[in-house]
Amino acid sequence: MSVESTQSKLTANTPMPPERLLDVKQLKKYFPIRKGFFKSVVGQVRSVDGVTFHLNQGETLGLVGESGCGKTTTSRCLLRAINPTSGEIRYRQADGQLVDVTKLASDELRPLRREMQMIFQDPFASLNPRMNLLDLVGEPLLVNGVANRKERSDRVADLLRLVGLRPEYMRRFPHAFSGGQRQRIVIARALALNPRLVVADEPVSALDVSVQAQVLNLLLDLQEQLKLTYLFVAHDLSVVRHISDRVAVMYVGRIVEMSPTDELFLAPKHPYTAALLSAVPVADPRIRSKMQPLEGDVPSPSNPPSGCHFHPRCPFATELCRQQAPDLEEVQPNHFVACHRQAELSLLGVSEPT
Amino acid sequence: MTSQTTLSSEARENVKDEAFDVAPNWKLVWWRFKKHRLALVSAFVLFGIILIALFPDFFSIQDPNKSSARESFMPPQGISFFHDGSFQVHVKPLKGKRNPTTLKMEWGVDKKRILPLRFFTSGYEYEVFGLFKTDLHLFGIEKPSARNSFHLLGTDRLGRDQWSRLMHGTRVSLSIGLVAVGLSIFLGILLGGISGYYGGWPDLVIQRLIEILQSLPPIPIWMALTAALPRDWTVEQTYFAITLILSLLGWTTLGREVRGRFLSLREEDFVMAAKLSGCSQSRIIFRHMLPTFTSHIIATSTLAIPVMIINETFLSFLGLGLRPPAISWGVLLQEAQNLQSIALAPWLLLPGLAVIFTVLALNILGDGLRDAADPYS
Amino acid sequence: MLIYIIKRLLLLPFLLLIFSVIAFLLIQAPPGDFLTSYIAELAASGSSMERAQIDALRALYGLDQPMYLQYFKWMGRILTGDLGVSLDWQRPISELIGERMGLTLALGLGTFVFTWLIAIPIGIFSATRKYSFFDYFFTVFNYFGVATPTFMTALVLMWIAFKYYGVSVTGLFSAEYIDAPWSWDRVVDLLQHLWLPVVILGLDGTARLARVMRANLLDELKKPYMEMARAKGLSEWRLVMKYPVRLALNPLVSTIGWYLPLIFSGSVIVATVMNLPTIGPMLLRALISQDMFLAGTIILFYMMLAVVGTLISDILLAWLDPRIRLDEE
Amino acid sequence: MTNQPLLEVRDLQTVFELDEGTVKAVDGVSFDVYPGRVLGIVGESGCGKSVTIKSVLRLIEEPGRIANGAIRFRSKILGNSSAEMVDLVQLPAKSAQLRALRGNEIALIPQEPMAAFSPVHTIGNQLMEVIQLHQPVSNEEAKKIAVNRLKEVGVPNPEGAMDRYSWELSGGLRQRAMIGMALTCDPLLLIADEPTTAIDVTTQAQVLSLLRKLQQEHQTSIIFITHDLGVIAQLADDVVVMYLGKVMESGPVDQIFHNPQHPYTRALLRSIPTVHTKNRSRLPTISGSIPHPFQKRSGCPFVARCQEALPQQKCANQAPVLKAINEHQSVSCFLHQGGGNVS
Repeated sequence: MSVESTQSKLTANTPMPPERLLDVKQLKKYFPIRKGFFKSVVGQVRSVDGVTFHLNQGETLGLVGESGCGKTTTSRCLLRAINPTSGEIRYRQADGQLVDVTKLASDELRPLRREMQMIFQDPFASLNPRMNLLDLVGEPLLVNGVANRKERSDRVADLLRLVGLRPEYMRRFPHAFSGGQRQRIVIARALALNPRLVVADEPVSALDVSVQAQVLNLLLDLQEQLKLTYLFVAHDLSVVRHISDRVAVMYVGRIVEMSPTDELFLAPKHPYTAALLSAVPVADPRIRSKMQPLEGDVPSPSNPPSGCHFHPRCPFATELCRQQAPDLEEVQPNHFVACHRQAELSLLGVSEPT
Repeated sequence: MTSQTTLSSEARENVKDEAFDVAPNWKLVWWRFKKHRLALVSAFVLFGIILIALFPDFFSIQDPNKSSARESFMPPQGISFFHDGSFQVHVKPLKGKRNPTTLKMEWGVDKKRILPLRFFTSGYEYEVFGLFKTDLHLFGIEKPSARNSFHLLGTDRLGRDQWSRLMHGTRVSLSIGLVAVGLSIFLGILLGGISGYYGGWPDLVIQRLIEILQSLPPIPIWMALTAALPRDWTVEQTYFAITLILSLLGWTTLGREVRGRFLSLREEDFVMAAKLSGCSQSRIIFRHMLPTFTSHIIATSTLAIPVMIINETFLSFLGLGLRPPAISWGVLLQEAQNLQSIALAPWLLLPGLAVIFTVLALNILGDGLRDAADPYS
Repeated sequence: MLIYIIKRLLLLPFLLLIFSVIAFLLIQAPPGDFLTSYIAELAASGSSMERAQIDALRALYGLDQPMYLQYFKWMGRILTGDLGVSLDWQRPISELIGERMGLTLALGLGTFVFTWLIAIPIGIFSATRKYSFFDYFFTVFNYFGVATPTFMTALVLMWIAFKYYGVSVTGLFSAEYIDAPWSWDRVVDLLQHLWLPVVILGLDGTARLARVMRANLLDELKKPYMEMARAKGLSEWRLVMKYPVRLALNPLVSTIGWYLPLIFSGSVIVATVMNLPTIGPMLLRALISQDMFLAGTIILFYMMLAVVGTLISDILLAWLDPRIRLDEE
Repeated sequence: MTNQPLLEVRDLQTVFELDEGTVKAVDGVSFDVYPGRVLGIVGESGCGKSVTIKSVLRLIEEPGRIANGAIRFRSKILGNSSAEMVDLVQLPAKSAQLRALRGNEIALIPQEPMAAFSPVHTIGNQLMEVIQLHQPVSNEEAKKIAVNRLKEVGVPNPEGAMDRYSWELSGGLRQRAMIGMALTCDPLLLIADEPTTAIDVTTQAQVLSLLRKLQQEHQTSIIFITHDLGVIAQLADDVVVMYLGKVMESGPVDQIFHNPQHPYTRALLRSIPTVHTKNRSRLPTISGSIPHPFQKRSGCPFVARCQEALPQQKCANQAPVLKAINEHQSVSCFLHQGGGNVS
């Protein structure tokens, strides 16, 4: 490996605040649209279109947005489950060294895989049905060098206990478990290698409501116990409010607002955030919202509107919004908004917690 | 019912919960397959056919190539079980008389005598896989001769024993099916796998290749290719050339299927999870991806074997495939190619029944396997 | 729709190019050049050819030139409509094929229509009355249909006809009409002969098609739009015919592409057994006598049928299924 | 409510005869739907809410069947007088009477409009089909009605939309078109089967406000099925809470949310996160998971997870029945059946 390339991967020379674990800058992921006999590229789906955010050590960042906004693609780019088109993902390794995840070759990713793990949305699809719990939870151990079978099964037993499952279940196959239990298995597998960062992609949205709370509590407990950092991807604002320290809101491939959770829910500064909040049906018949929903639909990322992507649905849009995309700016400490008119608007959030 | 309960509903019936909970995939498949009675019967029948294919000489009555002009076109002899009111398995000998006007042999039953049928009797000597020699046969009569002859399915033009030829044809026809499908599987998994797993330009090339091969009319191409085989090739050479030719067009279906599976599996969460756990590419392919569709490949292959068998039969029947002295079902049926031969000796069509029943059994088995193949669907 | 058809048509020359190369390679496949083997064959049978005639043929096919030049020569002649002369028959190939083309098409199309007319209703009936007696009956019938090689059916039927009715059901014409000019009586005679091969070939296809139709329809019957249609108050029969049958037909239509050419090429064997004056037996004879240019031309003809069949099914499918039509545009 | 109910479901039992035995998907469910009111049925997966409404529509297919109970509907076309109710269970499943009812007096809004529209027929074709099935109108008139309905449900360019296919429309528009189709014949009862589960939250808000608007304009009765308590709170007048095939509690929406009586309702309300939840707090949970529907059980279906189960295994051995505890509210729990009210 040449000296230059090493330097470009180790971006230690540019400063990153010490509390930061991850710094994402201008992340882009375009998917080509192919058509015809020779599968020529006829367009691009701009699934993630210049996303910038950061994660502090030990916190939970909630990433919310509606389907197709690019939140899942973003989360998969972080782990290099898919390769981003461009951008920078700087990560502080356990040894303190900074690496740019986007520039690592696939064999250089392996040590990083131990530090970053993922929890998937559908616990039925993310467990190989042909492997029992020992093999499933033990696989990360096996492929990362824990060859001793006894050692492995001890560790798997510990992990199962940690997520609230009985170690005796080790020989069972996933089909013996309910959705909630399966999600616990997925969590146990993600924790097998003592990761520092866990990306959770809608981990409770496939679960029954009476089971959701169990898994959310488990995630909170584990974070405290193991000092984990979470990127929590979700479409359900209630869940995000419950679990996140900070929240980033995405719309058509871009982050429109990012701030500490309570600030975002109580005093949103982007019209889309406000609209999203007002659209959530409140579980109280005495607070029947007037429900003046947004007009229109979420635009397609293959053909997004000009300027601010939200302008066709925004009640406050001006000519400027139509022509120029606003930058994500820090308007208050830790509160980032991408809106030309954020200073003049005063938007309604949700009421105080009861 | 929801998706997680369908599996249970299939498998929970006979099994205690605990056994079900720890049941690996093949057990779930077996539990499901077991319920398909007809497929079970087919598997049993096929087992018998495979035994014949493995030891054709053991099941034969006489040397399949032994011809005798005096025994030409003898009709099948049935097996009787009672003689003079007592149980004795025997056959009735035939007596030939030449018709003075047509000069054809006419065969009638010689009512005076019986020929007792012996089991595990000794007959002509043969070699088993080149390992040892024996003369043991499943059944036969003692001291066969022109006067005392036994032909269960009659004889052909050259007076060769149809039954023994059928037994030997089974070996060739079945193995052609198996080898050709084996080659197809190899090509299909290799090319389909490359195409589906790696994508990009290899995928593009392979896909176009599959499309072009699939739009070729198979029978004329096979005919042209087999007709191009040199006449002086040995039986073995022709045999392998034909399996190669059959699988050349046959792998595309499987290739497509494998490609589709890889494509969809690539997007599966559990494959991504394996990748993120740090699994190597080969581990992902062989531990996670291939096992999820091996049962499908087995089912599809089982359904592909009969197609190959029928195609070989077609080609040999037309005189383009295997040629005598090779014996296959198609070669046997070639004797019955025109109306004159059938009118004279309708029993020459009997090898066709072997084709039908084998294909039938393979199809039913394949369907049963396919239905049972995916307990997680 | 028009754009879609034009797009498909633009692919045609490309496919034909590939197929002509394949056909040419098949012509070249037998060891030695065909002329040499032909001369050897003639010599073996005692006759011989004039030196000048041999040289003329050599020059015509460019046999002493490199392979690609031979191909261009062949293609050049085909594109100008000159298909060459069959060595075996000593007649122009275009004449030979032309004579048999009509009957080949009649047999193929007849079989196709017969298959669809029988198979689709059986498929619908079996699927809507799943596990009924008829369903089982047709399932068994279909299994046997698939398992029985067509020539077996043909041979057995011929034998039965001969043994019990004393008739020989071969050929497409009675003796007195074989060389007669076309007349009404000749057509009637043709139809009297044609139905049996159509039924034999059709039964094979029917078994396959009915199975596919049944499976497709069963899939469609489970779809949520069925429940919606019932919730609208549609009667069962009407809704089955309007929605699932319509959708189950789509995948079948896409099979026309390979089924149509399969009928033509698949009829080779039955036509040989039944001694029908179609192109199939001519191909067999050409292949056996190594009359390779005739064989190559026939194979090219079959490939053209495949291309046309695919084109027809693509267009039909686009017409039937708006998803395909609109996606491609 | 002095009004007479439009629909009375009494002791409905729908069972599925499977290889391993009979599954009681709906096990003795009773509720009423009143004219002009919205009844919300809420429950988690496997609670039998979908099977309940399929039973009402008589769309249960083999191996399922309605084993017991009555579904009495005050039909205008089938009943002889306004006081008479027709028991739908008594009508043959494929009868013309039922067909005349479906799509006409009782209409369905399905969960996934994408799957419920045929992909090869235009929206217009499918809309006009319902109209002409139930009304003797010409093609032009049917088309006019259909266009008007599409306009009413807020489909932009309704004439153009008639010639489009369902997959050409966005999720929100598809569901609007579905609602338009359900309303074409001015049904007395609209059955909505989780109509917003498959769509995004801003679109869900559009659909919900549309439904609310239409419901008020037409005074249609609605049965609304969902697992989302928020949606129920926003839309329903009355609520039925189901768990494993049984009704746990039913009553006016305000009572259910602010004075829940059944331990399951109470636990459920406590355990769901809302946008008002305190940030990063532990939620009270319901322990365990929903039992497998094949599991044989006696007693209250919730007993294994219930924190308030009575001592001496009473709840485990005996099944409580749904009983009215006041004028509107009914509960199926022994806590309320000794007369002693625990709160």
